[in-house]
Parts: sequence; structure tokens; C-alpha cells
Amino acid sequence: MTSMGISKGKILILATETCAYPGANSVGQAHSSYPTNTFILRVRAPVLFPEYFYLDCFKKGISGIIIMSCGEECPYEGAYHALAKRIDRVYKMMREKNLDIRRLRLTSICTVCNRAFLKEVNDMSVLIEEIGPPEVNAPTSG
Amino acid sequence: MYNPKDIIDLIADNVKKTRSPFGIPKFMANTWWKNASVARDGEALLFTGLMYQFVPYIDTTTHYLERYEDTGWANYLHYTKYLPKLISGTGLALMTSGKEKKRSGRILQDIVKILTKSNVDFGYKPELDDYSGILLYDLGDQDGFVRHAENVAANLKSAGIQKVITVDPHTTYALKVLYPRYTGKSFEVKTYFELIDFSSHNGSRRVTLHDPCFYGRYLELSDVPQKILGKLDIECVNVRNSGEFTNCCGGPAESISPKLSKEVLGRRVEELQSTGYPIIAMCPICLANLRKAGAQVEDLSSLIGRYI
Amino acid sequence: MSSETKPEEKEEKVGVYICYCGGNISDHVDVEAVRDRVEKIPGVAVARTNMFMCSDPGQELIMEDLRDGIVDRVVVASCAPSLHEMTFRSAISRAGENPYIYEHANIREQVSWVHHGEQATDKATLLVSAATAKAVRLKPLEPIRVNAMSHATIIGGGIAGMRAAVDLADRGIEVALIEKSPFLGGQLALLDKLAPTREKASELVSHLASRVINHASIKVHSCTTVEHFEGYVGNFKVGIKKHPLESNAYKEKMKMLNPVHKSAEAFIPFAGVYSGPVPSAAEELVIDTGVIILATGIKSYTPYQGEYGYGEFPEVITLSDLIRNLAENNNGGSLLEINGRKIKSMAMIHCVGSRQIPGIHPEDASGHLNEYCSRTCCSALLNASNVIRETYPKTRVYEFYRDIRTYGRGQEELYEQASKNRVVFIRFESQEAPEVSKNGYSDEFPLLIKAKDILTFGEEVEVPVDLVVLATGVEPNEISKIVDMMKLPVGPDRFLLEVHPKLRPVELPVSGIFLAGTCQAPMDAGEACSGASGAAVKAAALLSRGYVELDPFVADVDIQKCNGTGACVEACLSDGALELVEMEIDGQKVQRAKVTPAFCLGCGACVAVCPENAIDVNGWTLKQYEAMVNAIVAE
Amino acid sequence: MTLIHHDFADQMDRFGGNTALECFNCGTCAAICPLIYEHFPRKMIRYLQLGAKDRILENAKELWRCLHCGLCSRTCPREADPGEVILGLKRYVVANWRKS
Amino acid sequence: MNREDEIMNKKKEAMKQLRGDRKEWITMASTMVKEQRKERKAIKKYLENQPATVPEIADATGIPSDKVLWYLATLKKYGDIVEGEKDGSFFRYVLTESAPE
Amino acid sequence: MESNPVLNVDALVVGGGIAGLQAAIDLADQNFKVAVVEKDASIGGKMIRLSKVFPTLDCSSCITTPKMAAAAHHENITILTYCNLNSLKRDGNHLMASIIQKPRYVDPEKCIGCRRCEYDCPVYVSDEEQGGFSARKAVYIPFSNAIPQIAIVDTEHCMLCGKCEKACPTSAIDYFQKPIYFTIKAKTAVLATGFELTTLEDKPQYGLGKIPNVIDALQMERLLAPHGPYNRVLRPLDGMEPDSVAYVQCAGSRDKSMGVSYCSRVCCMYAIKQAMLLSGSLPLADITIYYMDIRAFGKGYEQFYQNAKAMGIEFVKAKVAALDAGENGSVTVRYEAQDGVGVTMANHDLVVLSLGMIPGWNPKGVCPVSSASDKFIKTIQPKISPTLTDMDGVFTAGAAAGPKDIVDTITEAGAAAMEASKYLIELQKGHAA
Repeated sequence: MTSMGISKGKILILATETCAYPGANSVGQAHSSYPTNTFILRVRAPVLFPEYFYLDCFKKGISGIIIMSCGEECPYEGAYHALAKRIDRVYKMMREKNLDIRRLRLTSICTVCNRAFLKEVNDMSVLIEEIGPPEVNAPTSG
Repeated sequence: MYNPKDIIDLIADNVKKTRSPFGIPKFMANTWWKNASVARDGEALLFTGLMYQFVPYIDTTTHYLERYEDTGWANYLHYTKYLPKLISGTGLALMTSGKEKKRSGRILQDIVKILTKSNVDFGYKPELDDYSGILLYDLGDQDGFVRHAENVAANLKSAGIQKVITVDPHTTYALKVLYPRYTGKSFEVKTYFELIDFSSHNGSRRVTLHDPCFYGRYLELSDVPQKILGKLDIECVNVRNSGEFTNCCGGPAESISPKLSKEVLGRRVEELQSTGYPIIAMCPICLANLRKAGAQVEDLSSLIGRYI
Repeated sequence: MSSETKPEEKEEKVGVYICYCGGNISDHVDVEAVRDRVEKIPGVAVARTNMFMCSDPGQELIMEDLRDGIVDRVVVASCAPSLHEMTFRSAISRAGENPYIYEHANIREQVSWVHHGEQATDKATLLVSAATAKAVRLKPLEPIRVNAMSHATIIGGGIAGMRAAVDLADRGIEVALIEKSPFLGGQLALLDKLAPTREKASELVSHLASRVINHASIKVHSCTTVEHFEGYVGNFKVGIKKHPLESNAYKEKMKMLNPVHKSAEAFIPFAGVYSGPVPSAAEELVIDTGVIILATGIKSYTPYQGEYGYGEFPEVITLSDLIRNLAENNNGGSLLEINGRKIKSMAMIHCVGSRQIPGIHPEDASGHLNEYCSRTCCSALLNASNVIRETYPKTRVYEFYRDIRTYGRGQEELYEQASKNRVVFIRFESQEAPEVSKNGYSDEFPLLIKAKDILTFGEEVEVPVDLVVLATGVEPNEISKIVDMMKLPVGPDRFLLEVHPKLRPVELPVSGIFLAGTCQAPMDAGEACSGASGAAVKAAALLSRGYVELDPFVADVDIQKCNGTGACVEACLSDGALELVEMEIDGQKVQRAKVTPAFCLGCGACVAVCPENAIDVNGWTLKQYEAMVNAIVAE
Repeated sequence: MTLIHHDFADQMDRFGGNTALECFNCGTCAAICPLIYEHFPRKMIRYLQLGAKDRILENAKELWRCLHCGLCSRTCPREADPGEVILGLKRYVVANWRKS
Repeated sequence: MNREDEIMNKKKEAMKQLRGDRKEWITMASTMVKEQRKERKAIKKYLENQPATVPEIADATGIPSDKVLWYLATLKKYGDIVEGEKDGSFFRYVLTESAPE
Repeated sequence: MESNPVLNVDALVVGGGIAGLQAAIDLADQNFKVAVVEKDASIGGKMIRLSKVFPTLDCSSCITTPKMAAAAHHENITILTYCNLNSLKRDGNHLMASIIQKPRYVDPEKCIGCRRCEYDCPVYVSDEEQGGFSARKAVYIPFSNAIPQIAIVDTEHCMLCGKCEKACPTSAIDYFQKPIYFTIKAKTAVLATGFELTTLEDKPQYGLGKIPNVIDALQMERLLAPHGPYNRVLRPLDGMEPDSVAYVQCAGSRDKSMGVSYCSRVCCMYAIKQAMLLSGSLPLADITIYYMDIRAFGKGYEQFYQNAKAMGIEFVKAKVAALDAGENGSVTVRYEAQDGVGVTMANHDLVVLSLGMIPGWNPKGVCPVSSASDKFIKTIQPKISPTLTDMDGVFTAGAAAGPKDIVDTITEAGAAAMEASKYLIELQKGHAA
């Protein structure tokens, strides 16, 4: 495939099906613009992803990841709590690998959180422009 | 603007004293029939309500009222109060030219011709032909109007009148709608053009009809003249505000504020002239007013009269 | 990376279908360029475009390719999946294929409406490419079929709850109707003559309530609250608790129960229809049910102390107070009498507690503003004004309003009738609300209302009055416990939020739970009944087959890889969804994980913790996500 | 400040044109009136609705601007007959003048 | 006469009959189409020289401007012209190369 | 009655707009057989012709097409387009509907919707589907997302030149097609006959449709739709991009001088919606809404209205008394500015009339169902059974029973389906007994 015009570092967004994904659509309905280097994956619950998934993403060249969860409103009771604990472990692993932990954000975005959504993507975009692409050396996956 | 109270008092006083709003005795104003061949007796009574006859006097009055309206020193000299009084009655009659009076008379004479041609069985009795009192009604002098109307209606009734032929919208409205409501006396009222029954083909032409408010809206008669003119090969070019939605010529405001009247008139004339065809009026007040604005206008009866 | 047992080396044939959306997409994304690029991705058999992919010809394109065997996986790139994922899945079904070989790329809400220029086209390409990567790894799935009980539980015994109960029972479905008070009728029972037809509320409530009480298929649980909730569509369990009268707030109303009438079906004015004996002791029960209809209704807004003089002057009352007074006192005189005072002149103030504006109206104790229109107050107020003017011709009525909203059938006539009845209307702007104060001019009228009247060219108008009536709006009932238990979405207006106001107006995201009446938004009785019947018909359709098909997106264990550590069972968030079972493999008794699909939420909590990657969620596998990431980072 | 008289509208009955309260103040009459004059005639109708007697008498002269052409009544969306209301007010004012 | 001819002839007869029945409509449509061809041609001819706005085309061809726009919208729909640059408050319309007629 | 072919169904739905389709789907989902009779050549009703819908601003097409497709593909639903209902009468336990299917002059079995006929046809005919702003041909497919995608010949404008017949790859053109008469035998019926708008000609003060650049709201829907006639908002007089657009509310409602005294219920909201869409596509344009009362009564409507105000859309409280042609194609709006100087004339480049809703169908002579004084179908228990008509077993939904917005229409359609299904169950019980 031809080299894409999207040259800045890429941001992966894991957006929950019930909250953040419709929230992103609501931003679309409002025709509010945001950077193009953002890739939203629809997930049922981000609790699905093991620790190594995040590290692999950085290894593959993703510059930043925003988890947009439902937060405490999560339809899967207890999932958010488990997720938060997991992300703490991911942060630990990132530090070990000298990865700036600001590259990974755990947030809650609701279906009408247009402003919060825009703030998160813009902040992350500014950050990765500032700190450049990630460098990961050690193998990670189990 | 003149104080309506002064005008109302004056007119009410005039009507009370002379049965004419302008204080002009009937014998002075109503002379047209002397030169017309019109029978006295008939199945229906031709009832002019004297409106056409008054037109020349109204013109004169307005001319003066207009000159002094809203001028500061006029006010100072109390003209606003006294001027209306000054220009009424015999004084007014003397200031009004005979030519104008004749012109009004011709319209009524044409109407007689038209009715005759249509084989209408009618007659004219000047002693029964009275002012309808409509101006008092319009001005809100309800008591004055009712008093006058009861008088007129009683007169007609005692003369055994059932059918009445009218020639102007104001008198028609008064007799057809207001008299039954306020005097309890009803007549069978028809305008002269509702009785026209002849056709003529003299090559087509176009005119613009100015529907008077009372015919167009209150009495919903505006389709009648259209049809009659159609029978004479005359096409009516309608402006947007016509028929039920016709616009006022401004005439009724003359006595209170000639200035206002003139503004309204200006707008209406502009609309009517936009068609480019001659204007046809069917109300003495509209006729006089449109003429004053310099429009090419004539009365419906004059137009039809030419086709006899 | 652990070794991946690749399925047989069969090349998946993905069909990619890209929508113009009539310019919505194609104005910013070069759809043909995306098509050209995507066509070259390995695994893509064909890539096509259409003006409206969701239209019949668009769907036909896909179906033809499936029937011709050109493709066996489908990616549609169009609007948000919430709009059309189902549309395309059903098209695939109609073409005789499994609907789960489908993946959706959202290039409208998340591309063409937020990005412009070349980058929009590039991003669209990447998203389609990612969807394709996932599609290649999709496998056909079978929906999970669970038996559905032909039983509905309706929460709320107001007009909507009763309407839905009768509808479903008549349709042959067993119904449990749960009402927290001893009375049926809800808010409607607190009204008298209804706008615009002046039908008696008591008659309407009595009519429906008697059908409810006498219906063999309806069981009414009065004085009952919902305490517990579990299960899934077709097989919910609702734990309820019956309360003796001491424990709730209906004692006052119960006092009005004439001992003679202390039987079911008696209508108590301004309370409702008494539906049976009050339990003498608390009692807990569990109802097994197939669907749940929420008809939890509304309550009246309570003005704050001092709002238009409320609580400050005894002459300031609410519309509910007035309605009750009108119904109960009929002194037959030419002047209305309220609390012993003859009312020569009275004011009605619209929009109290409705259409509140930030910065103008104060928030309530919990920080809320009622920004919505309460929909019913204009007509109710005009109706009351008409009744007053027609019954008490000497009582003058002034209405202070912002907009008269007589939108419905027969309502504009109500407004006109009020005008004919010589009610005087005074119009104010929200930022210059009328002021109610003590009348300093004379003793004849205790209060004076001052308002800047738009209709009088912005002049200040002063009206001396004996009485001020506030048209209080409505607020949803407090049901946070149910909301939490059932995980229901609530809108910014605090009313329950439907899935989509037009596509699915009476449904909630939780399958099998429906909305009826005013718990969704303010409505009048007719609209609430419409909504209730609309919910009932959806419930009836769901239960008519005796079973419900659930999404097959549940956890799936690879027995070959599983070694029975039990980490997944520990991580599982849904009771009963995962357990370790004993089984024999190669002659050895081992422990392996087992999924009970109907209980599995498909959240994937188990997926992340399995050391062997032996468990995954069907349709949302980790491998699929990894492939999508690979597609996104590909250059 | 406009002072309200509760019974004025009823008192107007005997002067006719008692449809003033049927007007919902849309302004069609004012805008359609051939006079094109400020708020006329709605202004007078509004004062009548409120029972603002003093305002009507203060501005009484304005009533006689009305040409009684009836266009407002014909186009009134509420059929409140503004033209007749004005005529009724003229009668009220005349009666008032005569009384004093 | 073979069977096919027979069918053809029968159809011709039927068409003749149908044409007779619908004579009034056909005459009206034909007159209209003639006029439309003329006007469409004039518009396209003017556009051959330069992209133009509706008022410019109306001035040049004498066709009322609302009708010009109606033609342009339709020509655009069937692919004969495209919308070009904006000039003040008006858009210019450009003839596509493949436009037939 | 002649021995017409008979189609046996459980339920007949009259009208294939959003109300009819929703009622049909809700009945069919309960396993009842349904026939939908639609007078137009496509189902979808008024909704499929709109641009976006309030207050969510969803694309109307995107919401309607799934329902159209769901109904069209439902195994229990038969869609019959281009059909007139001649009569609907009770016959014992059944309703008998006599139907005439108008000839399309195109064989529906053969037509593949390729539109080659349309491209080759030489006749331009003003396309009402596009507000008359562009043309279609004398043979055409009604609109791009029509269901079914079958061409029709407009015989009134057809020259019988034979070009379409030559162009058709499947020989689907049939100039000799005749109307088809048939009967539907049903047990219950839902009347979802919708609404029409009053016309631009109905109020002389608004120019009788003769003032250029005065259009109605449905025409504006087309101008705003992504596949509209100009693909953008232009003045129909001369293609100018308007700098100032005005909405005249109650231009066919709450106006006894026009014979419509009721409120049409949706105009406030669609005007606000269009104004918002306009301010999106013409960011520099001034947009004014002349109104008497803003009736934003539905869920999320008031907030929508407040948003519009915040966006800078100007709301002027006045009923517009008259419109006149102004200079350079502008339109002069005459109204009384109530808190200002009084009578005011304002000029706008484009004026949109929010016309009123009137019934789309009159049952008189066709079906013994009564209309109320507002001429919409009379409902006999508006509070507790809002969809009941005075004919046993016949129900009504949507704008057929009074003006209604889409949300209320869809809910009510469900309610009508509920009543109809209860009626069917009662009948079954009766038979079983």
C-alpha cells in the first residue's frame, strides 16, 4: 500500500460499544474536527485486553493509546475495577521498558461527552508530537 | 390630524339640522334628476343616498383641510377647531364649482340609462332619496346614526318602499346590513350593476378594477362587475389586492387627516397603475380620491354607459 | 508468541462495499480512491461503491456477490454501525449466508464528518483495511437461542403500566404489575377533567384499573417495590418486596378509604383505584419473567421557597392544588372560592419548573435544571382557566406565559376557547419573569403581579389578584435503585433514555427491557398509552415465538489449550457464566473451563487473564484486534 | 406602567366589537392595515384586553385613523374582527366625550 | 407473412391505436420537447465558450433565470455539466467534455 | 363484485409511510401476515423525502431506509405500491379491500432498475420529488433510494417515441399495460394515510405562489438534502447563494382566514432544524424565524430550540402579514415588530413558508370511518386507546389521525399494531370457541 498521508504518530483508541464509541459518533454528528491520526476500535469492554497487548501495540509503532471506557457506568459490573488494576500493571511494565507512561491513558467517555472526547484526543496528539514515536526493545508477548 | 371630536360634533350637528353631513340642504345638492328622463314610479326605488352628489363638496372641504393640517400656526389660530366648521353648509356649497357638480350628476344619469336599457322597472323620488347616515356610523356616533337611520327608514317604509336600487357601496351596506340591524327595518336592496342585463361586442379592451372595500369585502360583490364587463368584451386585469382582499383608497380618512388619506391613496394608486390599464372605480369616494391622485380613472357606470 | 494453529489454508474472500451516503461521505472522502486502494489488499476479492449502500440496490450488490460465491466475508464502509450493522447482517442472511461474517467500517461519523481533505481519504482507507483484517478472521456464528417465558413484569401502575398490562394480557401473556402504592392510576388519578375533551380522569383510570384487577392473566402487586434483579432476556428474575402500610407514605390517602369501599376497584379521588388489601407484614417474592416494561412515571415539580411567592404567600398555590380545589369545591356561586377566599381575579403562571435556563433559573439541591418543556401544562392550565371562566363567570383569569404550546389535537381550540372566555394573556421573556408581591395599592386584592409584557410593547403591566396558580412542570420519579440494578441509561434530563428516538423509541440497550409512558419524557395520557402499547407490541413480538435469539458474542473455550488453571473463572464478572468442570481427555480426568452462554456478558474479562490464550469472545477475539492494529500501523 | 381594570372588557359589550379578547396578538392587523402605522390597530385592542381605559382615552384620537376598510378583519387568523373592535372603541370614546 | 411479422404488424397497429388515444398528450409533450431542445441547446452553446453563472446565461440566451437554473440542475443530474468556481454569490457552471447533443 | 384475484392476509395497512411500515413490521414480527398498500410508486412516505430529522439531526434517509428494507424483505409482509384503495368495507368477520394497481407501463418482474430508459428519454418533466427545482424524465425511477427500484412511465408527458423501449436491456417497457384490479381480504386494518401540506397558493397575502424565491418547507428539505436538486442551497430564481433566509411560521396553521385553525405541531421544530442545517451550509447567512409561539414540546426539543438561539438564529415574534416581491429577487416580509417600532418591512433573499398539515386521505365514499371536524380520522378513545377509529377492527396511526412528528408517529404505529394484534387474537379465540 502507498504511504499514507497520516504521518504523525498514530493514536489507538479503544472505545466501548455502549459509551465511548457512540460518544465519538456524537462528535461526528456535531461535525467537530480532530486530528486524523486517531484510530477508534470498537470494543465491548477493554477488560478483554491483556497487559502485553498494549506493549505490543507500542512495539508495532502505535505512539499513544487512549482507553475510552464507560468508567463507573460500565455495564459489566466490576470490569472497570479490574481494568484499572491491569492498567496500573501496564504502567509498571512500561516504566521498566522506559516507555513514557503518558502514552497510555485510561479515561471514561460517555455517549454525549463531546468536549471530553476532543480534549483527550487533542492532548494525546500534542503529547506524541512532542515526545515522538516509542522505542521498544525487549520482546514482550507471553 | 384634526380632532375627531370636532369633526364628529360638526357632522352630527349637520345631519341633525340638515340631514346632510356637510350641512348642505338637499335641494342644493341633489339636482341631477332634473336633467334626466327618469320615471317617478316603479317597482323599485332608485336610492342614491346622495353620496355621488356630495363628492364635489367633499373635494372642496378636503382641499382646505389639507392646507392647514398639522401646521403649527394653524393650531395657534385655532384653525384646527374652527376650520372644519367654516367649510361646511352653504359656504361650502358656494366654494364648490358647478363643473364638478355636473360631473357627478352625469354618473347618476348614466346609471338611469343603464337600468332603463336593462328593462328594470324602477322610479326615482327625490323626496325619498336621503343620506344614509353611514359616516356617523363609521365615526362611532352610534346614537346619531341610529336616530338618522330610523328617520330615513321610516320615511321609506311609510312610502311603501320594498325594493331599493343603490348606486354606491356605502349606502348599499347601510341599507342592506345596518338598517335591519339597528332600525329593524329591512328592504330588498340591489346595486344597480347587479341588475344589468345586456351585452355588447365592440372590440375588446382591458381595465383595472378598483374594488371598494364595502363591495369587495363586506358585501362580497366584486365578482359581479367582472362578469358584467366580461359580457361587454372588457377584460378586468386584477391587481393582487383585489376582491375580498382589496386595499382601501384612503378616502374615508379625508375628514380626519387628509395627509394620512393621501399616503394610503398613493400606495393604492401605485398598485393599480402597475397594470398600465385605465382604472375603474365604483364608489364616489374612491372615484374622487383616485382622480385627485391624477390617475386615469372613471366610474363603472360611465364605462358601461358608453356601451349603450 | 504462542504457536497459532492456522485453519486450513483456505483464502478468505472479502467483499468491501463503500458508501457515498449521498455526499455525506463522498464530499470529504474520495470514495473511488479508497476503493482502488482497498481492492489491492490481499484477501479482498472485490471492492464496490454505491450512492446509498443501505438502499435496496446497495444491499442487492452484496447479496449478489454472496450468492455468486465471489465473496464469503463482507465489510461495509459507511455510517456508524449503530445505524446499519443490522441492516447489512440481515441482507447477508437473506443471501443465505451466516450474518456474522460481517464487519463494519465507520467512515462517516468517524471520518468524513470530522476530517477533511486527503487525510480523510487516507484514514478511511486504513479503517477499511483494519475492518478487512478483522473480517478475514471472522467465523460464522450461530445465535444463542434461549427459551423465553411468556410472562411480562410491568413496573408502575399508572396509566401507562395499566395500558401495557391489559395489552399484553389480552394478547395471551401473563403479567405481573408492580405498584409501590396501594392505588392504581398514578399521576392521572391526581387530575380531574382532562384537557382538551374534559373526560373525567377518574373514569379512565377506573375503566383500565377494573380491567387490570379482573383480568385472569394479570397479577397486581401493590405496595411493592423492586429490590433485586438478575437474568437475561426471556429469563429475568425480579425480586420484589411487599410493604405493610406503616412503612410507606400512603397512610393519608388510605384514610380516605371509606370502610364500606375498602375493597378492590374503589376509586378514591386524587389517589386512584384501590387494588386490594395492604399486606400486614413485609414479604419478599421473586418473579420469573420474560420481559420487563418500565412505567415508573413522573411527579410534579415542587417550587422552591419564594419562587413566585410560593411558600411566602398563602395565596400562591400549584396547578395540582387548584385542580383539586376545583374538583372538591363547587360552591355554585359566580366567584371561585379557594380556602374560604372569594377569588375575583387570579393569575396563572406558566413554565414553573420547566424550560429553565442556566444562569437565569437556580439549580435545585442536587444541581439540576429542568431545561425541557413539560409538554402538558399549557393545555392543563388553559383547561383549568376555561373551567373557571365558565363555572365562575365573575372570576377574572390572567395567564402569564412564554409560549403557548397547544400542539395537539383539540388543544389550539382550548386556547381559542380561553380567549373567547376572556382570559387575558400576558407574555414575558424568561429573563424578565413576573414578580409576585404584596399589593401595596389596595386591600381589595392581597397580591400584585408585575410583568414586562411583550404584547404591550414591553410595558410593565400590574395585575392585582387574589390568587396565583403556578403551572408546575413534571420530573421523572426517583428510580435510581432500579436504574442501578438494571443498568439503565438516563438522559441529561434525568428521564430514561431510549436506544434511538426514531429507530427504537421504546427499547433500552438491555435486551428485553422496554419503556412505557412518562418515565421516558413528559406526555399526556393519550401519548403515554400510545407509548405503553408501543412497548407492549415489542414485548409481544419478542415473546410470541417462545424463544429469544441472543447475540452469539460470548466466551468460547479452546479445550485443546485450556489447562484448567481457573484464572478465567476467578476473573469472570457474571455469576454462573464460567465454571470449572471435570472431563476426560485422553483417558485422564482433568478440569476444564466451561461457559454457560446465556449468562455470559461477553465482556472478555476472562480473555485477558488466560495464560494459555485458551479463551476468547466470539466475534471480538484478541487475534482480530491484533490484526486490526497491524493493519493500522501498516505503511 | 399599565393599570388593569378587570371589568372593562365586559363593560365594552354594550358598544359592540366585543371580540377583543379573542385576539392572540399576532400583529397581522397592524401589519396588514393600509395605514402602516406603528402598532395600530393592535395597540388599541391590546389596551382593551387589559382594561387599560386611561391608555385608550389618552390615545383616543388614533382610533379615527381607522378607515373601517375591514382588511384586518378579513385577514385576522383568529377571526377576532379587529375592525369591529376599533369601531366599538370609537363608540365608547364618543360616549365618554359626550358624558363629560 | 411469417409469424414474427404478424406480431410486429399487430404491435404496430396497437401502437397506432395508442398514439391515437393519447394524441393530446403526445402533441403537448412533443411541443414541449421541441422548446426544451432549443433552450437546452442555447444554454450549452453559451457554456461551450466559457463557464457561466445563471444570470449570465439568462442574459445571453433570453431564457428566464429560474428556467436556466432548472435546466442546469437537470443537466448536472444527467452528467452534462458540473458546478465550477464560485463568483460572488453565484456559481459558474462548466460543460463536461462528454456532454452529448 | 367481479371475481378479482384475492389476496388473503391477517392485516391490511393502508399507507406505506413510516407509520404504515412500522405498524406492518410490528404485526409481522408477531407472525401475522400483512399487506401494505401504497399509492405512490415507492414506499417511504414523507419521511424518506426529508433531509435530516430533529432533534437528533440524523440523516432521514439513514433512518427510513432500514425500516423500508425491513418491511420490504419481511417474509410476512407483502408490499403493494402504486395502488389505490377503491373501497374498504366489512363483510362479516372480514374486511374486503378493493384495490386498483395503476399501470407503470414497466414490467415489474423484468425491470432491474438500471435507469437506462431514463437516461435515453428526451422529455424533461419537472420533478416534484425535487421540489420542482430540477427535472426527471417521462420514464423514471422515483428517487434514488426508492423501494421498489422499478421505473414508471408518465404517460401524460410521454411522446411514445420508443427510445426507452430500445434502451431497456430486459424488455421491461410495456406501453400497453392495463390497471390491475384485485381484492385484499383481511381481518383487521390500520389506516396510516399520512398528511399533505397546504399550498403556497392558499393565502393571497403570501403571494399565491407567484413571488419568486418563496418556497415551502418540503422544497427546502430537498435543497438541504445531500442528493438534492442543486446539491446545495441556492435561490431558485437565479442560483444565487442566499445571504438571508427567513421562515414564516404558521403559514398554513392556526389561521382561520385560511380555514386551518389547528396547530400543525411539527413546523416549529422543522424550521429550527432547517435553520440549523442552513447555518451549517451557509455560515455567513442571516437566518430569521418569524413565529407566534415556539412549540418545542417533545423530548429534547426545547434544548434544540435553545441551541438554535445560541447559534445566532434570529427569532422574531410576529405573524407575517404579507409578502411582496422586493428588488433583485428579494422578498419583502411585512410584520409588526411588537416590542419595537411596529410595522416593519424586512428583505430576505429566500423565504420559506412553514405550511400546515392537512389529511392525506379522505375516507368518505371509500370506507365507513369518520373524520373529525379537523378532517383527520376521528379517534374514539383518544386517551386510553388512541388508535381506535369508529369502525370495528380498523385502527389508525400517525398523521392520518392529526399532525404528528416522527417520534410520536412511530410510537403510535406500534400502538395501532398492538390493538390490531389483540383484535386478531380475539377473532381467533372466537373461531376456536
